Amino acid sequence: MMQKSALNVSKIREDFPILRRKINGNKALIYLDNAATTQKPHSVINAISDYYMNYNSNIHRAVHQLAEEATVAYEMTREKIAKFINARSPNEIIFTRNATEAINLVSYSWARRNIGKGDVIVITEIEHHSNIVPWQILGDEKAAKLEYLRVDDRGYLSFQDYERYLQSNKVKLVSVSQMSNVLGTIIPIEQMIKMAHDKGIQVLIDGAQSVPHMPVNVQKMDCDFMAFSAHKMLGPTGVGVLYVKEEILEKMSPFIGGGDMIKEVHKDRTVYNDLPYKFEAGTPNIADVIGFGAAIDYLQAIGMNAVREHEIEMTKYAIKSLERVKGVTIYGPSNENHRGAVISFNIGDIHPHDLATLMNDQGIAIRSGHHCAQVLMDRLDLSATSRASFYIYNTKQEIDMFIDALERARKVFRI
Amino acid sequence: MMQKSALNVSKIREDFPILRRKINGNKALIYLDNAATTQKPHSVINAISDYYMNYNSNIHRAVHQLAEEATVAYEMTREKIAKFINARSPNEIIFTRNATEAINLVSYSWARRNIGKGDVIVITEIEHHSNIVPWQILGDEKAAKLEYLRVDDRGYLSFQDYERYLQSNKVKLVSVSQMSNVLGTIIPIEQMIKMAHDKGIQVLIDGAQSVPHMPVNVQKMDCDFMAFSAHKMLGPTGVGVLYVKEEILEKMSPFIGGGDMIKEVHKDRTVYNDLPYKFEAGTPNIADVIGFGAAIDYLQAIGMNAVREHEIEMTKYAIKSLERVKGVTIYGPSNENHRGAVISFNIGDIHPHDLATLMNDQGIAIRSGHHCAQVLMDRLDLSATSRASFYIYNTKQEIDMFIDALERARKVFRI
Amino acid sequence: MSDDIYREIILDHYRNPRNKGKLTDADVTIHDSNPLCGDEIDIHLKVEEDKIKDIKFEGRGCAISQASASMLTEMILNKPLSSVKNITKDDILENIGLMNLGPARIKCALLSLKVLKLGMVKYYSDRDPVAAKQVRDDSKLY
Amino acid sequence: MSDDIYREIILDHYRNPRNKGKLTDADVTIHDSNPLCGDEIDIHLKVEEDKIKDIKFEGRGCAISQASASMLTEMILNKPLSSVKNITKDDILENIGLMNLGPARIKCALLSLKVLKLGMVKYYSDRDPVAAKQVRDDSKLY
Ligand SMILES: Cc1ncc(COP(=O)(O)O)c(C=O)c1O
Ligand SMILES: Cc1ncc(COP(=O)(O)O)c(C=O)c1O
Repeated sequence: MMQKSALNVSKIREDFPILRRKINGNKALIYLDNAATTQKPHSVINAISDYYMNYNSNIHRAVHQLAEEATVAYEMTREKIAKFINARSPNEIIFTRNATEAINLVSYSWARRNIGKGDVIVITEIEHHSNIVPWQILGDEKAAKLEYLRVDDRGYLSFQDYERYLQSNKVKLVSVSQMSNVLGTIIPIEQMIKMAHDKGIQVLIDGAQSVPHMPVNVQKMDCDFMAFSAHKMLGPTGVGVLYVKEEILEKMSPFIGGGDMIKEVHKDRTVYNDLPYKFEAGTPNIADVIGFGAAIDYLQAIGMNAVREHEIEMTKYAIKSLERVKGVTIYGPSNENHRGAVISFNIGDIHPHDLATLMNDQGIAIRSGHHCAQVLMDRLDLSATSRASFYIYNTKQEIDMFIDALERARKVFRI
Repeated sequence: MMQKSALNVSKIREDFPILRRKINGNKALIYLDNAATTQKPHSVINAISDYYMNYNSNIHRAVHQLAEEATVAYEMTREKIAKFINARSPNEIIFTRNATEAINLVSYSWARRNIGKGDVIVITEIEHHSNIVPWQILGDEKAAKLEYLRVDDRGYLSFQDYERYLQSNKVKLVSVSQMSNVLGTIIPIEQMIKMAHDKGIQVLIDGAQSVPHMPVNVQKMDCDFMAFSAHKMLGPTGVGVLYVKEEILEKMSPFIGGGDMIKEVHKDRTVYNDLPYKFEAGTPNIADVIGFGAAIDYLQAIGMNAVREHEIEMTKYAIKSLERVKGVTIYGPSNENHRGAVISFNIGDIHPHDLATLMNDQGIAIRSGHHCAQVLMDRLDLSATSRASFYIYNTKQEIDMFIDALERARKVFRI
Repeated sequence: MSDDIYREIILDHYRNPRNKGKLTDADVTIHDSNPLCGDEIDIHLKVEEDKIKDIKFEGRGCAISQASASMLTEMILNKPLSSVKNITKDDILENIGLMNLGPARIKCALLSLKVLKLGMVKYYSDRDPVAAKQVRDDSKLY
Repeated sequence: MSDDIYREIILDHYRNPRNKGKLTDADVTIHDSNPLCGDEIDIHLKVEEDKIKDIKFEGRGCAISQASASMLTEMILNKPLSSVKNITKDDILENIGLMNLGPARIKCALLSLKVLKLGMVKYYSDRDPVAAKQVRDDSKLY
């Protein structure tokens, strides 16, 4: 068979040790839960071990050799990320624990000062809980209102709604996910950002699903804030990123108080540190930030255009294959160019949870449940879906085996 | 020479790969910056790699094999920590990024609801910035007052001050470090906690320096909150712990909102998850929590009493040796039973920063500066000190070499 | 292999749940959900002379959680509270014949028991605080 | 090896700083500190006819930061602002004769330059906004 893939997947697979894992004794692992977290290449795992084995030290505050090496490596990742998303400066990159904390940082440090009684925050029905709950909490505290842009069954947004809210002159923040983690729908955020900016409204982009899977350019899209997680893009757990435009960041009040985010502390007053350190308190997750640097290197070497192309190809093949299985309902856009490689579906009356258990028998890891998007599930009148999501190391053969396992599950459930 | 050490240090040293590191070409690393962060044994580094190589997965929400294994391993660490500090239940253990975030969690989730205008928070002059800045921020926000218990030159607290504040009936929280990270002074917190509780006042213990170095029993000391960091006790960076008494935790409002900390999310309301998950939002730092489990195992196997004994021995020897160097001033208690293995000192007019550079020439890593304790530095009228701090892998020979390097520095500075 | 989880009897209770519905004259109604998957169970209890006089459940979720709820209602209908109070995790797993579930799926199987226990805590809370406390402590175990 | 850092001249400037003190009639006074070690520098500038007519500094910190500040004052006294404005990191390191400092210690050496630049931003801010912006952008580089 001709290799016409955008990526050299068989070469890539060699870099991921977990893909040699067997499940249930002898089944090769087929990992299709990439929207939840991705696997890690050797280079990332080694970067972490190498740090601990050779130059582990606290950073920023010491002058000994280990501290200097660790500080340089840590700050290097900040520069790599700035380049990766095309930020103007590394000072616009703040490290958090995960995308969730990044969104909360905006809610504590920016929104609490800029959103008051009667103001409106606009989000959408496709949001992940991480982009809902912080705004509910803020709304309760400040008597601000949270409005949800409606989506149709495929996850396409209502721009009519959006315009109507923007016209009200009460909106202070728009916060949307660039890609749905359930339906895969890619949201036309450039247009949304432009419309908000025309009204002087700030926009936060939840890039947790987009940044790992497609080229993202913060200057081009012109968002004010963007949040994403290392662990969804080959990096370690425990590291998230908040990008903030420098002129906004300069005016934000601190979030977590403590060491490293200060310049001078006196009994009755404190001078905060320069950007971005003002927003990183206490000993950072040094090892994993360094590990994340290796993940960025890996993705840069492949190229994000090629990643996106591979995923379009996989999505197209998976949708085509799924459509042939009796009783399957697929959610989200049918056009693979409008979506990421995240496919939610149901099959007959098999509950997704039960399906996941049966898939696991065959070594196949898929996700089931509400995917931290219960508002969307309510909207679609579903209590749960099954979800298969792909990344750079997945193959068409794996999709074939996934389909075989589905057929097998139908038999067990006698449908 | 007779081996009369509490620990088999030469055997322990084999477990720490970084101790084979050479500095400046050929100098063996002598790592005396343990109060900042400690080195990691093979078992911790391997636990992290093993996770990524064999069962990396998001946790709590999936049913496939990897997710189950990862969830079990993650929750196992929670149980280990509960045992390690003798908490009543693993539900009292919340994972944060570091001790700093743990203290901030108390300030956001508990103090913001329980401390108001005119109320008083009592801390001490020895506190780390992480136990000062959050209370300054809270104080500004709520018009509450922050009072500092005075310490004498050795770091011993004024109990007279303390009683006076407690009598005022305005104190709502006492927050103190169990061990100074500059002077090493061990604070008699059991007595302080009892006095506060007699008045119905809650107490937070900053255990960042104590938990790694001595047996700590939260039920016995009866603190309400305790914060500490994995990276200061052989564990990875990126993990902190907040212990909270369950009956207090049950009444605390959430801090970071998002996935995993919820049970149900609807457009207009959210039901939060059971304890302790309500306080852990988004994808946790799974790998490092699992790595921390291996660190706890390592310390348990040695025994915290033996750790403490070894450090007393090292401290005694170091103080005796330092006293013989011309021009040296040592800060903190002279009785090694009143202090941890953290020794701050100065020598002549050599600035600590310059001293650290000269020590580094000899492969010796010490810390210099204000140690994130500028209030204490102001109190002692110092702008900086040098600090050597020891852990389980340090030896008396290393102290001898440290003293030799000090003598050498004196010559360079012609004093 | 999980084929033996999805035996005929489980699929039957899943597709034809017993005692499904509401009780309008319930003494206690209680709701809980499994944050893992969003499975939900409501239980309605009618107590008379310290016996479970009637029980109905509503819910949505996987075959294991729904079949387990259905089988639980059959198990305790007309049973004295004193014995219902002491039903354990293992009793349930034995009742549904699934002793080898992993840690995630076991939560599905036990959701209805958790809801039942929370209901009993509610029922006892005014009537018998000691029993309420005992049941509450038990219900924390899963 | 760092022995050559602590040459006689550095120790001399450290122990006998030039132009140390205050200026009561300064046009600009500016303060900054290095969060790394707590080193502090204040610079007082007196400008006349676009020249640094007088300069004094106060400070506390390591030999490198204090000697570097002392040497900087000597370097720019009586120099025109136009040339002072363009002083670079490398000019300073050359001036003090320390081209091989690591990333942490380099901050010590450059603290006084940072303070000087911040002072010039302040000085220019009303008088020449374009120059103020240029100096501000430069001063972000360290
Ligand atoms: C006494 C004390 N408290 C708090 C901290 C903060 O710990 P972390 O930086 O891990 O948050 C430290 C460590 O620097 C410390 O020594
Ligand atoms: C769209 C979206 N936003 C936010 C998150 C939260 O990411 P994290 O759990 O890493 O904080 C996720 C991942 O679960 C996501 O898919």
